[in-house]
Amino acid sequence: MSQVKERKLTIARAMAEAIAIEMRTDDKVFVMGEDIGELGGVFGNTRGLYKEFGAERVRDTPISETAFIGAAVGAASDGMKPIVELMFVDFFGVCFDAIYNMMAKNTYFAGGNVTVPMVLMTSTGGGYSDAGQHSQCVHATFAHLPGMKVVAPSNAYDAKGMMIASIRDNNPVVFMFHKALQGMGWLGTEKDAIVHVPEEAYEVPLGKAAVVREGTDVTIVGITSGVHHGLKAARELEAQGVSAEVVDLRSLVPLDRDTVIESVKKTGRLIVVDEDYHSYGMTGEIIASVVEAGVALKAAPARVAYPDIPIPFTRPMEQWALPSPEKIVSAFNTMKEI
Amino acid sequence: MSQVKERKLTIARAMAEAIAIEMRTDDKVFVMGEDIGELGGVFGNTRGLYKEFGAERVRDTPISETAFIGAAVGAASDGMKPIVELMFVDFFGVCFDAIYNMMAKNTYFAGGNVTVPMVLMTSTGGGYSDAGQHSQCVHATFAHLPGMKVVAPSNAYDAKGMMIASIRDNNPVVFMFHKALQGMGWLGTEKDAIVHVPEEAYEVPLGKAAVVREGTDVTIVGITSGVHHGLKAARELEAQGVSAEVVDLRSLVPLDRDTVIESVKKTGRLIVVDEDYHSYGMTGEIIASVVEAGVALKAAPARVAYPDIPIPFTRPMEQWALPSPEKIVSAFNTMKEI
Amino acid sequence: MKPSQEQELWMYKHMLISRFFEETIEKIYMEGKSPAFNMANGPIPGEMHLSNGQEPCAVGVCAHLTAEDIVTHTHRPHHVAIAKGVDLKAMAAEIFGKKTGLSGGRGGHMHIFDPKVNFSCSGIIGQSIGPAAGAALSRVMQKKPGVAVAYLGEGAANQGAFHEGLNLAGVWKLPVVFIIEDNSWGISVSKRASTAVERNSDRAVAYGMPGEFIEGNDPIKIFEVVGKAIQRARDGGGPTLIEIETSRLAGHFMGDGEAYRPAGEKEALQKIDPIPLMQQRLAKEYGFSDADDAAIKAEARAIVDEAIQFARDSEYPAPEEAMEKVFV
Amino acid sequence: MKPSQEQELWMYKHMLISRFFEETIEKIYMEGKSPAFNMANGPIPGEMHLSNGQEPCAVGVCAHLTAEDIVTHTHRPHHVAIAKGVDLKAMAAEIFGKKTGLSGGRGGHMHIFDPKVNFSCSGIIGQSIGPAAGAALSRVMQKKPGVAVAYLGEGAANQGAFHEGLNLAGVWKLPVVFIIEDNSWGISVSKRASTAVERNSDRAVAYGMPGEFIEGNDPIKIFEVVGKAIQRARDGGGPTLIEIETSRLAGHFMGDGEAYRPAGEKEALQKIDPIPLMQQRLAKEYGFSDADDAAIKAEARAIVDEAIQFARDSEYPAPEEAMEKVFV
Ligand SMILES: Cc1ncc(C[n+]2csc(CCOP(=O)(O)OP(=O)(O)O)c2C)c(N)n1
Ligand SMILES: Cc1ncc(C[n+]2csc(CCOP(=O)(O)OP(=O)(O)O)c2C)c(N)n1
Ligand SMILES: [Mg+2]
Ligand SMILES: [Mg+2]
Repeated sequence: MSQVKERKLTIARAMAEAIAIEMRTDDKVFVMGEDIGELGGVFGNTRGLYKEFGAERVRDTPISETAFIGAAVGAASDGMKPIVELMFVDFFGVCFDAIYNMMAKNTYFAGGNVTVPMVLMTSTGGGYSDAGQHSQCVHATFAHLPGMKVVAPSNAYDAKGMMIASIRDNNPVVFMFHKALQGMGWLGTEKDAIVHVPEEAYEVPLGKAAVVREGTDVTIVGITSGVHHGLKAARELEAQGVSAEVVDLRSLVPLDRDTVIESVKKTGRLIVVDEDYHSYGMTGEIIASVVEAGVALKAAPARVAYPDIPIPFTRPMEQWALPSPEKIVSAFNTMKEI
Repeated sequence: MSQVKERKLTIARAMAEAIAIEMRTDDKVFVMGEDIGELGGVFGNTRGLYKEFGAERVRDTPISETAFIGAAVGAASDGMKPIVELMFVDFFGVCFDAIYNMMAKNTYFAGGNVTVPMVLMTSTGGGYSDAGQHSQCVHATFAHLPGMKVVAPSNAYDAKGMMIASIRDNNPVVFMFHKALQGMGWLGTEKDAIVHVPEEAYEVPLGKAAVVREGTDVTIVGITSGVHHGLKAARELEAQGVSAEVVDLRSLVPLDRDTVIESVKKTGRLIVVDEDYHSYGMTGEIIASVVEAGVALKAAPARVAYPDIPIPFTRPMEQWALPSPEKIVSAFNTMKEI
Repeated sequence: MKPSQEQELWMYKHMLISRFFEETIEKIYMEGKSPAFNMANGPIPGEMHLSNGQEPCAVGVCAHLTAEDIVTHTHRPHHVAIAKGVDLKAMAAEIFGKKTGLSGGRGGHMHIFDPKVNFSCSGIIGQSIGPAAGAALSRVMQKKPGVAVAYLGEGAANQGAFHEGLNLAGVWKLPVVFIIEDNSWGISVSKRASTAVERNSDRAVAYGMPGEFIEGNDPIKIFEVVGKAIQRARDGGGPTLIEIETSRLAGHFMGDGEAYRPAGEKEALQKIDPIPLMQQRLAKEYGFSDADDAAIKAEARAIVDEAIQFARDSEYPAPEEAMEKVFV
Repeated sequence: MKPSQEQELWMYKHMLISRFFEETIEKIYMEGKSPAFNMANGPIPGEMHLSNGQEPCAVGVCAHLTAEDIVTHTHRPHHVAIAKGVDLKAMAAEIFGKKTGLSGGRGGHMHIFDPKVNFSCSGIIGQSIGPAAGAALSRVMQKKPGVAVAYLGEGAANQGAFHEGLNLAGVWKLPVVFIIEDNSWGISVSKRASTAVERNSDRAVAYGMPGEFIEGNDPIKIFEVVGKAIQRARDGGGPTLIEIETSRLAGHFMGDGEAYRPAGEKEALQKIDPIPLMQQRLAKEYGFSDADDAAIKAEARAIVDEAIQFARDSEYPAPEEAMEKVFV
């Protein structure tokens, strides 16, 4: 794209802008959730919407996730396009049936005769000592269960384009945004997530990974925070004379296995990074997808994921447990050549 | 073990017997759930308990999973040892917070000063046309999240020993039993799951896989129904002159990676079977665990899992989608040698 | 608000269609399932929850609804689907798992979706509620007519979704009516053993909405009470909670031994089977003769037979179609 | 049931300890967080929910409890933890993330567990309820004394867990008391905008239990009303639901701009701050002098200072200890 004028936005603002654009052109689009009205969302991604569209279309809800997500399913099947917010993804346990057994499956149960065009947006991730019930990613928990698309941007450009694509999609989409990339200063901010965002509407297609850095020696695959760790690790590896390719999955469902496989075919080495828990997660899925395709590897693939422990509050423990560029570099340096 | 007299039990009866034994010796053990009282459990695994122990210790609950699983957490932390039943694992979405954010994490949040010695037993699996909200396995959904052990027997001997071990464990244990192995005629019965069960109390350790058949050419890894598909496939492969080793994981958490890795080191080939959904599941985890250990492979590993679709009701579709011995044999026959 | 004669006949006829449908399904369900009862076998595999006895809840409510109104239901949906006007042929075919079924066989008996008449259901207890509230909200926001009716069992009134959904409807004054079919059993657990109040309708005060309890499984009383609630919803007066005393004449699902039921309960309920009672009422009220009755029964039976025949004659879908309609 | 002078002094003292604790935490929380406010920084990172203003709910209830009784709380737990007798040094150290903390720093401020006094909490709305019911059941089954008290915010009364837990307690007549701290806000959403009834205590009828609303954030009234409920629970009379009108003098969490709060609301609440009111009451009732007040305040402050000093002086755990205590 040709940039007329740099217009750097945070992911939070990019999301709010995308929602506003769609709300202006499609009166079926509305937003529901806790504190998404006057407050503008705890993570800023609905800021300004209440003022522009009013309390009817930007609805604060009771703390009743089962009810309002269930209601979104009903409204979506009746012609509306709800965007609902689950404030922290960690809270999915109080309302997951409405998500995985209704939102995700009703279209199938109806043989395609009912559509559920809704977006469930939800915050993920830790790093700021919010402890074990407010810092999780649970990417795989959502991506494992069929019938919903699951996407997660790593920068504001993708956030806007993927939010617009999600709203326009005829299927339910879970839109995960990572708190530390949100551009809210009080959560710490990953500056690289704040990028130029065109004013107009555009879509970033769901289900397409992006090679965000090209390289020849190793493929680093990540999503949200993992992408930024990967990019930083790639810069460190460059200083070691190693050329790392970084793939931003962007979407967990549909999963763009081809892009990952093509990359590993080229580099022969694979490191998968995830802030979600280690076992039964995204890292295992990516590694399995590559090896079952019979890609020839120069070294055993490695993963840098959150250990299988509840997320500890105290800073020394939490920071130690999180994925990091250092851990990726070290994973590369200790790879078992085969 | 030296068998005095063959005493073949179904998994349902083995589970009920294990619970009864522990209830007799430990008055802290009690059972809660829907229809587990006079009815004896929809899947028979509490049959006889109500009569022996009465309504106080074998408590039918309202249809309020969040309340009674939350109550089990509170009771367990107060010195009791509740066994609670979530009738179908598919219902986890209405109560998962009590499970994954409390049951599983309270011990950690309390720095080990609080224990939550409870068993959550729940039925899994399909094959009898119970459709998309009553046929799921969601093994990985539970196993992905830290703080709970997750086990699932494939035969009555293991079921009894693992249930006793689960009740005696000081940690929360999710005990998954597959409906088609339960020995309830009305669900169809896998006869190989009905095996000799000693009368006395014994433990089968949690977190130890079992090599249920030895072989040299390929390792087939499964759990519950997958083990039986694997064993049948192994018999078919034997007819082809192929020697298959079959590993019954028995436990998803802790996961006995060593046993799997040792087996694949020997055979050089790996097929993972799971009735749970394909992506972001157990099959990916096992394959990744083997290859990241640098095990030398003769062929690309393969998986036979449930496709990423809601489980269809109609028999032709459901049977077509389920894992089967034929699919395992065919996976072996089409393996890409490397 | 009394039903007209025409409405009463409509109600009776749909009670008959429902009852004949269930009786037919009951028979066919057993095909291939004896001598050994195995749910997986026969032309209708899987769980089967019959609604025999609960027909008044279906017709007394749906008599007030048109196709544009929304109904959400549960794991026991046939009677209400029929009263709501779900295409019976496509529904029967769905229950048989045929390609001509409502979803091409993907959903089955617990997942009846017919968008033409705005009917849907869920097999998860309590999950009829949120979607109905949301559909009601949708009508308000779109300024389109239509009310939503969410059915649930009395057992479901102890599920969190009940509380959340009713509160949401109450706060937002949504045009939705909640109908509890109180058959006094949740599988083997009695209402008394699971519910801290005698009448779930008393719970309406917790949501700032009117609550009504209707005794006697009586379609006429149901018609009257529900009619007012639906009118109030249409007029912007907000939601209502109604509990209807009804009876489960069969087991929870087919294959249920029902040993937990007190001796004589079922026999007593058979004696107040709402269908003969309705026939007697029609006779008394309108001089409805035995010949009239035979005619309406023949009509109902023909509808059911046609639907069943259609289902039997239809083809199964190709197995690989399982992969379709996950995303659209 | 009036509190004795000793009990009133105990209440006042614990209100003071709580208030001083919160004021101190508030200051320390801001260390390292300016000029740029970043939650991740400073000696106390993460979210911080202060309980200033809600002290009466803590002391009026806990005055009736001993260590063996069970209390479950929420994301805003300090005041109640203090009144329940949680080891303040270990709690402060926990909030600082130190090795000497209650869990060695694993839990933090939203996960205060002290089994010595049977106190625990959860950061998930509504999840204080089920565990309290279960602990109460445990006491009944073990024939051990002790009641359970589950606290929740008024916002939590719209969560499904509320309904399910209260129904369970009602059906099983468990010795548990549910205390709603109604500070009229759930983050930025007012009770009025989220709740279909004026008073959550009216919801008690839905669970066959008594419901009480206590106005005025008054520790003495709370003591009286709750005392009866706790006694009833101890006597086998089953559960009670009590809603206490209280006030959130601070933001939802630290960093909350509170633009959503109507102008003047906070100032008006400051004027009825329960702590000076309690002091005045003690003066009127018992001739409690300024000197007495200074003495009790000094005592309270010393307790807080000691705890904070302990927390400051304690060491951080080793990072790898994160891997411990997942299973035990
Ligand atoms: C959340 C959930 N819990 C449990 C079940 C299993 N279940 C299916 S029907 C049923 C009883 C329902 O009772 P009620 O609501 O009274 O409806 P009825 O069967 O009497 O029509 C139960 C417990 C379920 N489907 N969903
Ligand atoms: C299930 C769930 N939903 C949402 C939240 C986010 N949240 C934390 S506190 C809060 C407001 C709670 O209000 P209330 O119950 O009145 O307690 P208060 O904060 O006033 O003490 C919300 C919505 C949560 N922690 N858990
Ligand atoms: Mg019922
Ligand atoms: Mg509040």
